[in-house]
Amino acid sequence: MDMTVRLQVFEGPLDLLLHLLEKNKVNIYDIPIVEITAQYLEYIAEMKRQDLNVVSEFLVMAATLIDIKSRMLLPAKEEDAEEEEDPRAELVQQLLEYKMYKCMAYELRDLQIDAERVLFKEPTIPPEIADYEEPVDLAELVSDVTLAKLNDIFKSIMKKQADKVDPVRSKFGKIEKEEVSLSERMSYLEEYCLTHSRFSFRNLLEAQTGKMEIIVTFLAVLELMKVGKIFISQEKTFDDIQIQSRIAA
Amino acid sequence: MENKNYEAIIEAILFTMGESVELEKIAAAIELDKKETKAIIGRMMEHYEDPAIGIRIIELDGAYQMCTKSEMYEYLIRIAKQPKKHVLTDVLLETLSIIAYKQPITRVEIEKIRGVSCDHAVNKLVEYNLVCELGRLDAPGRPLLFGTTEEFLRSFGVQSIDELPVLNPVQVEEFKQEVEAEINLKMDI
Amino acid sequence: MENKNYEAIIEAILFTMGESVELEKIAAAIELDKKETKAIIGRMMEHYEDPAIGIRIIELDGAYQMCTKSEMYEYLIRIAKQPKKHVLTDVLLETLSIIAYKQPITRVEIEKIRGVSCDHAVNKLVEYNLVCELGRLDAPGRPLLFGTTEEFLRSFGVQSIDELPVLNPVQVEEFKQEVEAEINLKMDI
Repeated sequence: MDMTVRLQVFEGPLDLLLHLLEKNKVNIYDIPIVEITAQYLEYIAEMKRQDLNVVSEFLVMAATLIDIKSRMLLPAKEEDAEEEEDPRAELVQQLLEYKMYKCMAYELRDLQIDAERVLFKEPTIPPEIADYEEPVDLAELVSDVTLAKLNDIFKSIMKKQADKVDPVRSKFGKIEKEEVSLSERMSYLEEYCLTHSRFSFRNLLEAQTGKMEIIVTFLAVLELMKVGKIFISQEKTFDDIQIQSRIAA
Repeated sequence: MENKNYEAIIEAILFTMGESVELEKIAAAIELDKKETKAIIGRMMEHYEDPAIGIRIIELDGAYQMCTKSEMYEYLIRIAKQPKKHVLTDVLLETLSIIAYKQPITRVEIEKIRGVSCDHAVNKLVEYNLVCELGRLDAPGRPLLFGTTEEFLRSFGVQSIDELPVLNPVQVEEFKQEVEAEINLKMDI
Repeated sequence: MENKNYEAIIEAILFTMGESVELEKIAAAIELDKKETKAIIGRMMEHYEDPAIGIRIIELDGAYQMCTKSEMYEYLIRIAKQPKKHVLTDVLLETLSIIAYKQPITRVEIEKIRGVSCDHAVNKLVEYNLVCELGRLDAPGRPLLFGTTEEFLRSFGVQSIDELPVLNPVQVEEFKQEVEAEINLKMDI
């Protein structure tokens, strides 16, 4: 699908936006926000099908566009229409700045092409001179750096590390395809209920192999309870929970 | 010792070292002050522009380096090997141009301009020695500050970052006027 | 093209090659025959004897090489002798502290902690003999492991790395967080 190829060209939301403006041959200062928003959303809807990770960066811009669109659709009050800033102003500024650097990037590329035609020379230091080596004076180099300072530096780096890491989210690991689905678990439980009119919640969980299975099974129990397909009871706090099937065999 | 021989010494130094040599070091070697040394090198640079000479001296942020003239390239490449160069993708170039014009700059500021995260690009540029850390910003989290290197100047053939092509002053002005006319916007670029 | 520009090309070739280049190759590059080329180089050699020029061309067995005149040696030594400005920058200090406390450690691990390439910093620290290679990690790619040197201990006045100011508070905190996170995940039904 040619969409795939085209989508990968965009370096980011601003890049995509600039592309849309150029494609529509519209002025950057007078963005037809309604059309552009629609087109932008179309693109990211297509993207979503490809790679959710990439899309996240584009979604913020989508929200901004929609916000601008809604603000522009609102009728401006007569009296303050003059002073009121165009809702697009900030976006225009951002687009302009981005476009400027994109433009400078091309200039840099030209400079680089010229500069590549210049060759340098490896040092050819005669051995008599090369053999002479000024030793690094470590005492002077280290001079006022103390161990305590080194320790402080290390601590602040490690602290920065810890700050960076969201203690909860960092443990989530990669988002993987859910291996046990809730609906799957539910139908499994329903089937089980057909043959077992009463069973232990603890035994049920113990029969599960992984953490994910336990969690999903637990959710399935809650769900079936809600729809009234099972009934649960517990004698005392911390006692085993008994599950009763309400599904007729 | 007359001036002429200073030139010979500087020539020998720049030739031998191959790499860039700071003005300070050259001045110390020839036992002249920096100003005098700079003047001599300036004269040499002019003299080297003679088309009968195939090499030239370039200035890089207060250091000097000898290199071939670009007109010689087509002949040179028949014998000499082109040093391995890094291919700069659009992302890398965009990031590099932001760093070049806005240095010192943090990752977050770059991301704000590009609208996308830039970790990978910045790391690659550091790896290619086009960008380096300039220290940390005195702000919460003490983020790293980045700037361009001497290798950047060399690779793009500019003497110093002040010599980078100007951010199209004409265009900026045009933009501003248009905008002011159209939506009464205050531009701050 | 007149003679003069042949000289410029030959100059650029000999300069950038640094080593000796065979007459044949030079002739091929400038598209002249060997005899003519040799004549041009001969004239250049003469011209280079001018004391205002610091380099010369020497002939070695049918090949030519550009080199500095020996009269220039004393100045070259002065350049070499000039103590390089060695400074432990923030980047170096941060990298050093990570290596000191986390040794043996690979480049990749250092980069992970600092969030930016560290090749340059590690190389500098190795050059300063504060850090050395400790071998290779038994992992894919067999990356180099780095640690601090005896010089490091001497410079900081400690007997062994065990004497480094305790990092336990930091580590303990790390472990605590890990354990807590672990516990939070345990299902407690």
